[in-house]
Amino acid sequence: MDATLARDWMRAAATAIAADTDRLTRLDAAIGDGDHGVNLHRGFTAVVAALEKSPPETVSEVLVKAGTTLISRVGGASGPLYGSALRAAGKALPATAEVQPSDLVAALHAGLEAVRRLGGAAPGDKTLIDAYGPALDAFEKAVAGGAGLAEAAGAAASAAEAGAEATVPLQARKGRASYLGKRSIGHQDPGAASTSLIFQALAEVA
Amino acid sequence: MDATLARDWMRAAATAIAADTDRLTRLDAAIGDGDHGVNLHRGFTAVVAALEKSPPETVSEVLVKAGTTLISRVGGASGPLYGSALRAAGKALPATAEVQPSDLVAALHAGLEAVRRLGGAAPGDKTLIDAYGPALDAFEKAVAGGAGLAEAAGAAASAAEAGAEATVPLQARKGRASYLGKRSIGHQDPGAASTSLIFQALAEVA
Amino acid sequence: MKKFINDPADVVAQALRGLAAAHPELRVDTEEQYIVRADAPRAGKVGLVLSLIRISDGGFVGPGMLDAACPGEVFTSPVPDQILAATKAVDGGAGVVHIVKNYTGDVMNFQLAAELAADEGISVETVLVDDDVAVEDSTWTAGRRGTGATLLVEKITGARAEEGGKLGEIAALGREVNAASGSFAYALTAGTTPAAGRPGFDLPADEIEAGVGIHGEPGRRREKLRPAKDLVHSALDAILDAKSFTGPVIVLVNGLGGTPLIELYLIYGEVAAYLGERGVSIARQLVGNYVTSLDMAGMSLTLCQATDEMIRLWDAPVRTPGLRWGA
Amino acid sequence: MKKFINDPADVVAQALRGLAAAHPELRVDTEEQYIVRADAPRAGKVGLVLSLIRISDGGFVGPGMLDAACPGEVFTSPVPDQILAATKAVDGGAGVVHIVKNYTGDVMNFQLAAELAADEGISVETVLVDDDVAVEDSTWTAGRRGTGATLLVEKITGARAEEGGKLGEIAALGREVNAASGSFAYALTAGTTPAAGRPGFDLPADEIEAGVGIHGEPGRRREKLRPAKDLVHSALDAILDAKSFTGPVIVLVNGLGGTPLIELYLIYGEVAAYLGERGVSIARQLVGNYVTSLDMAGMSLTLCQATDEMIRLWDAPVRTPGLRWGA
Ligand SMILES: Nc1ncnc2c1ncn2[C@@H]1O[C@H](COP(=O)(O)OP(=O)(O)O)[C@@H](O)[C@H]1O
Ligand SMILES: Nc1ncnc2c1ncn2[C@@H]1O[C@H](COP(=O)(O)OP(=O)(O)O)[C@@H](O)[C@H]1O
Ligand SMILES: [Mg+2]
Ligand SMILES: [Mg+2]
Ligand SMILES: [Mg+2]
Ligand SMILES: [Mg+2]
Repeated sequence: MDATLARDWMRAAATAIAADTDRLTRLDAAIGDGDHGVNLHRGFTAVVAALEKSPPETVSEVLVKAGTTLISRVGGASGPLYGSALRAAGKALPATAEVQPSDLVAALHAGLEAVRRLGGAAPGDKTLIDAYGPALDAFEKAVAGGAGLAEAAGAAASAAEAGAEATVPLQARKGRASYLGKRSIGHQDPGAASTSLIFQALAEVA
Repeated sequence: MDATLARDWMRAAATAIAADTDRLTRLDAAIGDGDHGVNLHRGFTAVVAALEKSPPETVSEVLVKAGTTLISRVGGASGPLYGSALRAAGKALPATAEVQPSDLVAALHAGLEAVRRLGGAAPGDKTLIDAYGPALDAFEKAVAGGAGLAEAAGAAASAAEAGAEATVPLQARKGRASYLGKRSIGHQDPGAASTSLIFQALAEVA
Repeated sequence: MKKFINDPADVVAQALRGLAAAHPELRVDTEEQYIVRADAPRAGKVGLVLSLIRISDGGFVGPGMLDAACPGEVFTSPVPDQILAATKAVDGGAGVVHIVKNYTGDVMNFQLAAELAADEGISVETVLVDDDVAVEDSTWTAGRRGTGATLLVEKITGARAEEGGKLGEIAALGREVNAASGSFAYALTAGTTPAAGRPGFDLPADEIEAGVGIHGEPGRRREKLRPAKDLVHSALDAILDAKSFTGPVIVLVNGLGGTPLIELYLIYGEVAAYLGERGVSIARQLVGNYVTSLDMAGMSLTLCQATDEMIRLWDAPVRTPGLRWGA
Repeated sequence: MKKFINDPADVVAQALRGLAAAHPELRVDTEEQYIVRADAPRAGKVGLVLSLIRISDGGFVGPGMLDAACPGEVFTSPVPDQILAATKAVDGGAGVVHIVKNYTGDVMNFQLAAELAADEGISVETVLVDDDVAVEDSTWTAGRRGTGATLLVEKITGARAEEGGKLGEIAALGREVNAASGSFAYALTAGTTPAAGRPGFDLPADEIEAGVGIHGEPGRRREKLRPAKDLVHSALDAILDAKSFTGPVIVLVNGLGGTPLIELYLIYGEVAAYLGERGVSIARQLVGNYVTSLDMAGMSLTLCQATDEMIRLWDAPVRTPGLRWGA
């Protein structure tokens, strides 16, 4: 992956989120406060603008800039979480023009770690982690098996989607949905849904 | 008419208004503030209670007491108007146990006069006067033609109802409905409708 | 209908009991249904009594504003007995001013009460408030309604009465404030009275009522919903057409009960900008849900072309549940 | 959706412009989106910054209460940049207290901002408000939400900061007030965010949400509508079960934005009666729409078991658009 591809990824993520803003917001209205789609749409629109204004030269810088932009433009729970994940992932990458799939495995681990540190959620708490975790596992396994970026990203996207769907029967233990207690059961977690979109975007451009 | 019949009249009016509270309120919601049925229901319930508590001996006293009660319990436009009408009518009657239809003609005139003095409305302004006026005319004509109370009251009731219906195409020039301008056209005036109920109540008991 | 009530027939009385409990500095007569300052009557002070048909107005009783208010049933003017009782409760020998919003029912009930008060030797002056420019003031109507300007009349005359102004002067000042005021209101939704149990009118999802009053009645006309900026311009145009104000004005951006502050502040931003464009200077402003119509989502704009004296009295201390500053 | 707005994407910024115009005694940075007292920073005074996601909270900035507030987008916590900018604007060298309602987003954004402020040499203490007893405080949830008690924390710590209280003391006092407070809320209708354009949830005509927060989210459970008296009893039972208050308490009867005062006063009447029955004495009370959730028709009850010192500070002068007395 080079900086251009990383920028394409962010752009594709922005496009996917723009198309699904309403769905994400509806998911959040059911068990949260109904702003998740709007939050991420605002954030990724800003990310694309920031990356276009002064295009970074390395994947690392692309992800750090994307994360910083999300932190300073989104607010809510998703801003710091997605922002910190992208920043941590970027910082974990070498400052080279090109990065390898194995570098990305390490970067994605750093991102997940940042989310867990900041939000304190565990797998099964019905958060974006429940899509992120399986996606990372699948990506890692594919890379370990010798797959290229495209193939690994495809595996991650499928796993993320399955993970997001698997949040439906869970009871939320973190974030706003946890206030609903048992009533959170039966709805997909909006953050898991948007995480799935972001991995799908990677699979698309890879 | 004696005091007992006068009390029966007020009771019958209360019953009719209770049954039509919702209709009167709906009429008032269309071109006013939606309280006319509730207002008169509260008022006539109090009238019946007051007359039962210490039953007056003369028709005059019945009507004065009914009017006073309406004034002190209803509020809004209809309280002072109906209250003053009944008080004026009662005061215009002789203090005898029995009063004649011709006495009632004079009393009803005094009542209408009180409404006009207080509210300043003219016929055709889309107010209760548009039912009261025709009812009084019919009552007077019948009495002049030698009719008894029952017959005259029946004529008054029909005229009141026709008068109330004839308010539908009028544009209101007095009361709350006048704020609507042309939008008041096409709706029956709630006060005219309740006046018609009161004359019908007289025809019932007479 | 969903409301926090117990029995639709008993809402006003129960709310008054709550008001009494919440505000020991007021005296609430739950029998006769009126609210007075705990220190009423004050010898030599002109008393101010408001015709009031919403509990929130009870919020304007206290030092520097009203001496008493008497709520009728919801959207129904109070009865003469009530008004008389309140008038007697606040008369300190210097007479009483009745502040009456121009509605047929209010006018008639206060007139009867004033006659009864006169019989008991109390001097009563009446200030009729009729600021709503949505209604044409002609023989075709019951005249303009009293709306947002009521608050201005109450505040300004209340301050002067506190200073010791005499009966005739207070009444003249009240009439002056009223004449110098104009208002216009829009409703997004109808309010629901407890007794009726359903909204006063139905309004499609993209339509609003223009020129409404404060008793849940429909307006002069139905319009398509437009951006707040447009509505503000139309409302201010209507006021400035009817009354040729040049400023300084006191501005009231008022919610009708169900309008969140975020919208009222947004509206005030548009008001300030447009008055600037039209060359009308702003002396003072107040933004909030003050002169309300139950849970109606709506807003009214009121402008008052203020003299220096009015501004001085507007700034004077006031201590009531609904309006308080300097005390 | 019917609202008095121009563009759903631009509501907060435009409302802030209106707030700035209406309150020249505040300074509004429309670029960074924060509101500060015009006299900030005051040398030697501890600054109080609120995580705020509703413009109406901007109403609590001023002498005796908050030094700054920073609104995020509607129902979204502010971003660290904004919070940092506000923190810098109010730091007079004595440090800054962040009053943070306990929501994942608020907590994380404030945490990031506090780290940035520390990098710039500003001492920041955080007071987390989590008074909503509807939420079980367990590992099964994100912890109790911050709701009505926020106003009490702001008022009481704000008064002490005005008197010259030191950073650690103010933070400890804020935590003490929070620990001494409990709240419970009911919603009759869902609010509508401008961005979403439709109500957050659908509620049948005879049902309500029990245990809601202040961001339009559904509650712990759906219930049939009951008389106000019953709802008040259930809410107070929930608070008194969670926190064993005996009084004296400060009571807040708070509307969620679309609830008329007549209902809030009726509710207060029931609250006063029931606390009397349960032997809990009332020291102070406040009734109105203060800690709101856009146009949601709903109400929350907050009790705070108050010390003499808290009551003294509650009574101290405050001069903000939303709360004002003694000044
Ligand atoms: N503690 C947490 N750890 C990980 N993810 C979380 C946590 N809390 C919330 N989230 C994620 O954030 C999403 C909500 O984001 P968003 O709606 O933008 O923020 P907010 O809840 O502040 O309105 C949830 O669907 C969930 O996936
Ligand atoms: N000036 C008036 N003269 C005669 N009748 C009037 C006048 N104003 C109003 N009314 C009558 O009163 C009725 C309304 O009564 P009601 O709804 O009880 O009072 P309010 O208008 O104060 O709510 C109208 O339908 C009309 O018939
Ligand atoms: Mg959300
Ligand atoms: Mg009516
Ligand atoms: Mg009425
Ligand atoms: Mg949010």
